[in-house]
Amino acid sequence: MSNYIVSLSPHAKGPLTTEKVMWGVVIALMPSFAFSAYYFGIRGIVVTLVATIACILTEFVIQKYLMKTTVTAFDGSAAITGLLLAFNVPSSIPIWEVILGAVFAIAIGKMVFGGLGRNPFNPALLGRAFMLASFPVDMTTWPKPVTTQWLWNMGASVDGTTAATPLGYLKEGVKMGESVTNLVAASPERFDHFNLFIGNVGGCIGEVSAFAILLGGIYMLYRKIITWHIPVFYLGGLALITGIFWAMDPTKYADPLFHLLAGGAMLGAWFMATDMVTSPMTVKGQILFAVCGGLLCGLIRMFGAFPEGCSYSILIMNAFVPLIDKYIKPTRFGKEVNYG
Amino acid sequence: MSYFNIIIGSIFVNNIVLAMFLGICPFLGVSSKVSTSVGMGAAVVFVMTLATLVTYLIQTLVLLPLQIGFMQTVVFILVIASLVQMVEIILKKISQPLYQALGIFLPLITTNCAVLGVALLVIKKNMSLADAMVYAVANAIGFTLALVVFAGIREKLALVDIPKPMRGAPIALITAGLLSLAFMGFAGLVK
Amino acid sequence: MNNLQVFTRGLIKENPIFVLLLGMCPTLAVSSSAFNGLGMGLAATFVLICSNVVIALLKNLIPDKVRIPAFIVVIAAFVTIVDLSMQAFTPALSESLGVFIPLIVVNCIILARAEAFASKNGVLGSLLDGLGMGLGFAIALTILGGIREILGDGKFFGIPLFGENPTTVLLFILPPGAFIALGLVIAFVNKFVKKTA
Amino acid sequence: MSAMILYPVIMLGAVAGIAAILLFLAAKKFHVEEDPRIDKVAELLPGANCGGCGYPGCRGLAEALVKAADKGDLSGLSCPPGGSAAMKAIGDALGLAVAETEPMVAVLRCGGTHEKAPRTLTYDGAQKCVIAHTVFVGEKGCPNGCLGFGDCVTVCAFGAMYMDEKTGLPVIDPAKCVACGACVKACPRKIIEMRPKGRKDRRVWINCVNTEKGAAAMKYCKAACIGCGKCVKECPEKVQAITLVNNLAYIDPKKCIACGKCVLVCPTKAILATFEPPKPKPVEAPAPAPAAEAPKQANVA
Amino acid sequence: MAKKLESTFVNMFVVLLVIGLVAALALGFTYSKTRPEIEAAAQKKQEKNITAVLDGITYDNKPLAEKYTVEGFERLELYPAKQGGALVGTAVKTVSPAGYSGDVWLMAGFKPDGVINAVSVVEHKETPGLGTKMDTKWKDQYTGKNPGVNNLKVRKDGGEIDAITAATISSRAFTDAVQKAYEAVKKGGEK
Amino acid sequence: MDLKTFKIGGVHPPENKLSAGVAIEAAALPKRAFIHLGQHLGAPAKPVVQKGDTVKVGTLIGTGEGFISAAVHSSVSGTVFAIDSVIDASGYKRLAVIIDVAGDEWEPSIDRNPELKKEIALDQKAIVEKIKESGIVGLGGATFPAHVKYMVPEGKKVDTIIINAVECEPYLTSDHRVMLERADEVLVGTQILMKALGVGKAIIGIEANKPDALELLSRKAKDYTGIAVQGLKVQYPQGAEKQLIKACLNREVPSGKLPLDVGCVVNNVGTALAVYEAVQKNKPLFERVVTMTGHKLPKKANFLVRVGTPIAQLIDSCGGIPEGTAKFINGGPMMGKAMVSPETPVTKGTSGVILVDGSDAKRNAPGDCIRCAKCVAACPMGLEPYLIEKQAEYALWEEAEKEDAADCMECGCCQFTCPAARPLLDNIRLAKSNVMRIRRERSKK
Ligand SMILES: Cc1cc2nc3c(=O)[nH]c(=O)nc-3n(C[C@H](O)[C@H](O)[C@H](O)COP(=O)(O)O)c2cc1C
Ligand SMILES: Cc1cc2nc3c(=O)[nH]c(=O)nc-3n(C[C@H](O)[C@H](O)[C@H](O)COP(=O)(O)O)c2cc1C
Ligand SMILES: Cc1cc2nc3c(=O)[nH]c(=O)nc-3n(C[C@H](O)[C@H](O)[C@H](O)COP(=O)(O)O)c2cc1C
Ligand SMILES: Cc1cc2nc3c(=O)[nH]c(=O)nc-3n(C[C@H](O)[C@H](O)[C@H](O)CO)c2cc1C
Ligand code: SF4
Ligand code: SF4
Ligand code: SF4
Ligand code: SF4
Ligand code: FES
Repeated sequence: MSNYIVSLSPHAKGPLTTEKVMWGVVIALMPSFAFSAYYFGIRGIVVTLVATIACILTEFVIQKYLMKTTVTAFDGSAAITGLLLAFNVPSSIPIWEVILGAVFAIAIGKMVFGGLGRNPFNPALLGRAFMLASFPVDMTTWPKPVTTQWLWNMGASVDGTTAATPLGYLKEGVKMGESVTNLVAASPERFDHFNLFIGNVGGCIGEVSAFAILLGGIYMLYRKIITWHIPVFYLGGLALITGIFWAMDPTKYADPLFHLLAGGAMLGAWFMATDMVTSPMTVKGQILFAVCGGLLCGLIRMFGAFPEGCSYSILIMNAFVPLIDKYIKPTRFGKEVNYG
Repeated sequence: MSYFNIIIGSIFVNNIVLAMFLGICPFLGVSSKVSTSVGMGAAVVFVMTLATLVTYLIQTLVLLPLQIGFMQTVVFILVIASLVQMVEIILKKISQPLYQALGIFLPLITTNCAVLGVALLVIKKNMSLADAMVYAVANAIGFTLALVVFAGIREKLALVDIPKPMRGAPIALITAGLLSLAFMGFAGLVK
Repeated sequence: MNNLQVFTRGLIKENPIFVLLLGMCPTLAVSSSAFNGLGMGLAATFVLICSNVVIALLKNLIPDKVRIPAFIVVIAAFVTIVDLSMQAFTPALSESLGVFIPLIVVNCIILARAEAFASKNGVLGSLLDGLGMGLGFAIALTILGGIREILGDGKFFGIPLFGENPTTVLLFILPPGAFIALGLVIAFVNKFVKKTA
Repeated sequence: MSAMILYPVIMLGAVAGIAAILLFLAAKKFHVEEDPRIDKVAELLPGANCGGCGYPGCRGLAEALVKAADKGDLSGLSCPPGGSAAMKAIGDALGLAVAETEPMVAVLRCGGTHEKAPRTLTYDGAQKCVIAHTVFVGEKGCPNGCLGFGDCVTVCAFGAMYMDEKTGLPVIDPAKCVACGACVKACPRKIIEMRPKGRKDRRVWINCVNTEKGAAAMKYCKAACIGCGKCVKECPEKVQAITLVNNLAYIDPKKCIACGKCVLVCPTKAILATFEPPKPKPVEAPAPAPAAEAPKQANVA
Repeated sequence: MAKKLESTFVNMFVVLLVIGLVAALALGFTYSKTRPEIEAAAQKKQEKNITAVLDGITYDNKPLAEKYTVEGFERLELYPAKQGGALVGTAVKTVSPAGYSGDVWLMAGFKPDGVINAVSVVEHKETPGLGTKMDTKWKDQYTGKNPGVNNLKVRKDGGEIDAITAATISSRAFTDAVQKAYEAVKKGGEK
Repeated sequence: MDLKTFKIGGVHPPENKLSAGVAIEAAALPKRAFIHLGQHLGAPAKPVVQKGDTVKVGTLIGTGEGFISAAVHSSVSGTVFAIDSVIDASGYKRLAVIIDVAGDEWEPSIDRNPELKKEIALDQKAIVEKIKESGIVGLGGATFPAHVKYMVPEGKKVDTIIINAVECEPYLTSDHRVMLERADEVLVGTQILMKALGVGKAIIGIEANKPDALELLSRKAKDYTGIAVQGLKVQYPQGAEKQLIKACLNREVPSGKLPLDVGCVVNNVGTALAVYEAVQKNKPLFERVVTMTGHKLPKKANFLVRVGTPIAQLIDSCGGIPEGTAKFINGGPMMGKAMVSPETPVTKGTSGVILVDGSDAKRNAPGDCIRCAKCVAACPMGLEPYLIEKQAEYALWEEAEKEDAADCMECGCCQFTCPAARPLLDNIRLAKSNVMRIRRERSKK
């Protein structure tokens, strides 16, 4: 007899595999990568590659030598973590710090729980939170995006080209008691919505261009890797809270569109809040998760110690995901009907 | 507004468990199920409020006038221990359901440093009675929040194959650390 | 079990922190430097020895029903003595350990040893048990404090290891670092030490 | 000076006294009847109320222990500070010292190794015997034989089982097996049997549960019991420990005297023994391999 | 093993009482022995800080003994240094609540003309490695500046103080505390 | 026509209806037929023939005993060779009547005249009795004895019969061909069923990917009172009865209840045809249409096959087993069973056989669940497959019960869609059976 295969139904399988999902996200991140190369030069590329390789390598080593299980380090999820981690740091960050961040993200953020799919928190964001807490100086020093001579920016001297990010500038200014109107007047290019959209502002490697991120987001929607709920409701929550305060006092608070385009909100909404491993399983849950995340992000931006609240808002909501999943269930067929 | 600050500050910014390291034992011990952790949380709210009130009064009405502040530790722990035990005994008698829900956690609370810790801290911080009460309740809520969130995560991790050496305490501690790292995002929300 | 075993048990095999997981609050809170850890450990050791001995002496005089309150009073008394002495003689340490000195009272290790060992054993055994457990606690705290201090502050017992202003992994002296470092150390113990012990 | 001593004394005396009185009164007035064993067990626990057991305080564990004792099984409950000493004392107090019975051991009853019963199908699905069992006969084609996905190994909490990659069959280490019966329950094909350890660790059993007719069974497995009945005849007349039902021989462990004679006559070598069966008068049969295998298996683990 | 005392009410009461009494006695004794030391230690610390910030100024009084406070600056303590009865300097224990994590306590020493003599750090909870850098050579930049003349603000806010990198908040708090101390001296001096 | 569909979940696998254009053709008679006595849901039939007996086509060879059971008739003429265990698709042996075929002699009572017979002579009760006698079981896959559905308990009221012509499974085309070639018989069959329950309304649900059948039946249905044809959007598992009822009538069958509870009875088109033949032509159920398909199979076919014909014989008539065939699916790719061997015989439930080759035959290697929530979104029952799977893995049956594991209808959408290739349904079935066990044990107490 010739060893026929026996299995239970279903025998058909859908088009997606974990690898396709993950590498699809990597592809979706490429526009942002291209923009970051354009704005931050070779240094941006180097940091991104180092982080990505460090993540994959960490996962490989842990799986192969510590856990002694099947190696899935090349399924793309570690690459995403690396890319997103790099996209969340300034391009001037010392290389060894990025490597440490990557190791933390994968080792502590993911592998201690057993690997892909088991971690409660978003590894890349943990890596970033870890770096922010550990190397606050380097993590908050921003090189200016260079649009010319980008090849030579490799070893950009930090002092010469630092520039506060729009959010940092805003927070700093507001803390000083300056009104937003004055701040905008003093530095209009930072608040120019088109500049923000295109990415012609300071910031982390991959977060500057809302446009590039949107391209990636649309690609992921098209490939059915993500659904629209989380990004839309996250940004909606952010716009809502910042809009309310802006409407109350536009001299003290920046406008919601600025908040949507500035900082990591776009990157967070499209790529990090959507991390399926660390977001709720039901659409209702996802909406709750995303709205709360957006609100939190706005609150941290406006009232917290950090100029940027996006990563923490997602991390905090990650913590609530199990509770959301426990109490928010999908609509069961035939459970809520009341007939005759 | 300052009550608001105390409340937000104690629940989120300086969470008693995640930032101040009080009450870690029950945090790690009674957090495997969400339902239990809610019960424990409720019990802590009750006891912490009561204990802070009583010890605060003893401190200001007895120890300070007599200039025997150094008796604080001994007196407080005795008072708290007896108080908790009495509450337990009474609860068992008057309401079995309430006892089942709260009472069973009471002994655990006696030797939980969160209660004594808060009682000592309000004295150390020179709070007024009202502030102290708000502080106690807020911290108890902060404890409950951390506990319930943590229990949720642990319930989820219970359905996951954690690598062997990490099982049990290590993964619980690391998860708590990551939770604490996430909660750093609340920094500065109140001064 | 001979006396030597009673003593060494607490050091490794039943190390209160790494193995029994007792007294987590002070462990996490005061292990931000090796010195703090050692100080806390020694303070706890003192209380542990004294209370163990006293309780072993008194065990037959204390009726069961008031056992716990009686133990607590004894322990609290010793804790206060330590607290006062530290305030007098090592004010800096006392300040940095803060409220965690009085909180030794509720440290589970102490009551646990009183209950589990001292109330059932002789004076010498109880003394050794207290000493072993206390030192185990102190050693663990010092190790943890050392790790966190070196990684987070670039120092060991306050001595700079990497020059004046090194860039360190600050996280390790922040609260999350305490949890994570302890978790990793326990995992390490689980993987490599427990098997051999 | 005097105040410094006097006030504390009065203070503590007062607090302690009041506490004692109040507690005593409260205990009297609000006394609730409950299972006295809970108190007894709580006494035996360290009383650290550390929560290390996962229960809310020592009393919580005590209650759980008493409840578990009513079910007759304390496994899964433990007290980290008290350690095994405390647990032993509690076990004694609750009268759970297991009544001494004949020591048993789990025994695998399938000889369908890769060699004897080669795979003719590939199962592609959740790697669990319970599931494979519901789908089809198994990769070997034997409707009764071991499926080889090791459900039994997974449930053994004592590390007494492992999967032998070479044979595709699980192996039980009799030295580690505590006869908890978990594997017996887990096996969907009832291949594992709990049998008495036997005097001097000598036991004999049929290494097959196949009930198909001999010819049919031999088609897929060379190690099957074909129900030929030779062993029944070989078993000493006074003993008669072997019965043949549904083409399958069964050795009653209560009757078996572990002489090992049947082992040698089985044409498919489907009878195993833990000892070397006595060599019969010079026969062409070589030293029976399976018999030698069993103790060897024991050593491997 | 000798028989345990029975749990009768009298036994319970007496034992607890006796233990309590003995403990209280022991504590009272310890306290009476350590109190002078504790107070001395506190005083010594204060003195050390005062001496440190009055470094270079010769005085013959005990500033600690002449502590006074100024209306409007309730939390500040001023210690005048006198040489032959004439004011030669003032040490001010000052505080700013605007630190990264709460109060920053400093001791600032002023010459009578308002020029800063030295500043030392008394107590704070800033992040190790960041805010803690205030207690390094960094603080020497204050020496010789006169808050009445120089603009005591960090550069970011238009002043002339170089902030600690990535710890502008702590630097601000530091500056703020010194500024307050200066104002208190000015106000107290006029009185 | 406006297309309806159900509301939650569902997937759309590639349709692959390779044999849709191939007309139904009678398969050759087997040399030896293996007729299982348990071809239906419920207790197997009791054999009423013995070795050596001669039988004709349509002779009763097994009687259904017990409430849920069905009679079995001979599909060939010849002599009974043996009554013995024969492997079924799972490879386990089940009792079957083995008949050596000789000629093709039918029971004379069977009306072999192909003419359409419209008038329904039998009354309500006689119809149900006839269905029972004829051994009709549901041909939609579940092989549920058809007469049981028509013995409506007191107090329940049925107002609509739904004819399930959805055939949402990929590959399969037998229902499609039946509709095209036997439309009138199906419609008369439907009227018989309506009469059996005394209801005035029937809906035939057809998915939009069969426009020819939709058009034909819509046109013909006008001649029959009370029958409406409903077009449906293409979405798997529209053919599942609860989903179909939801789509056609927007009624939701409550968890744990039957279609009866919302006033419906659902039957497959093939069943309707079988009912027509039984009631009007006195022909028991012994043959059915079987789709033979597979990308590499030289000839795709829709055979009218006698029950008991070895599948290998059908494959041979399609050109033999192609090189590289690794799996034989009895039924559709979503719900069918993989067979251990092509030697197994066709049963009343065999709607088609798919020969699968290469990588299509193997599942992807399972990885860890990445919590993508696709399974949750795909589940038409609104369950959380990922969670139930985990609970099954950790044997948490009570928790699985709380998560409504018992409501799973095993449609396979979850596993189909899972990018991590989790064996979700394998484990959910396990959970389901354990939940059922727990419930049984509980009800005993
Ligand atoms: C973990 C952590 C600890 C921090 N600790 C301090 C601190 O002690 N003092 C301080 O001024 N800022 C602290 N910060 C705030 C940031 O460093 C903040 O970016 C900085 O104070 C303002 O930026 P700048 O000083 O570069 O202008 C901390 C930030 C983090 C993430
Ligand atoms: C997931 C699923 C898909 C189904 N698809 C079909 C189908 O396409 N056609 C069909 O007739 N029955 C299908 N069924 C069976 C129906 O639910 C129902 O049992 C059948 O229509 C009843 O008719 P019958 O008893 O005449 O077979 C499906 C069942 C399930 C669970
Ligand atoms: C025990 C039992 C009793 C049933 N009774 C009825 C019934 O009285 N009426 C009915 O229409 N269907 C009845 N059914 C059939 C189901 O509704 C359904 O048609 C059958 O299980 C196949 O559906 P499926 O193909 O969707 O799985 C019964 C099924 C079972 C298992
Ligand atoms: C849509 C999508 C978003 C993702 N976002 C992140 C992310 O923000 N951070 C990260 O570390 N991994 C991300 N991943 C990769 C992967 O899911 C993640 O590493 C897991 O949390 C690891 O278990 C993402 C994957 C997908 C499909
Ligand atoms: S003995 Fe039973 S449970 Fe064990 S692997 Fe074989 S079939 Fe599975
Ligand atoms: S599961 Fe129990 S009976 Fe089976 S081998 Fe392991 S210890 Fe023995
Ligand atoms: S197989 Fe069950 S759980 Fe999976 S999608 Fe279908 S109904 Fe839902
Ligand atoms: S579809 Fe698969 S990977 Fe996605 S959540 Fe469900 S089980 Fe997990
Ligand atoms: S040491 Fe804090 S609760 Fe146990």
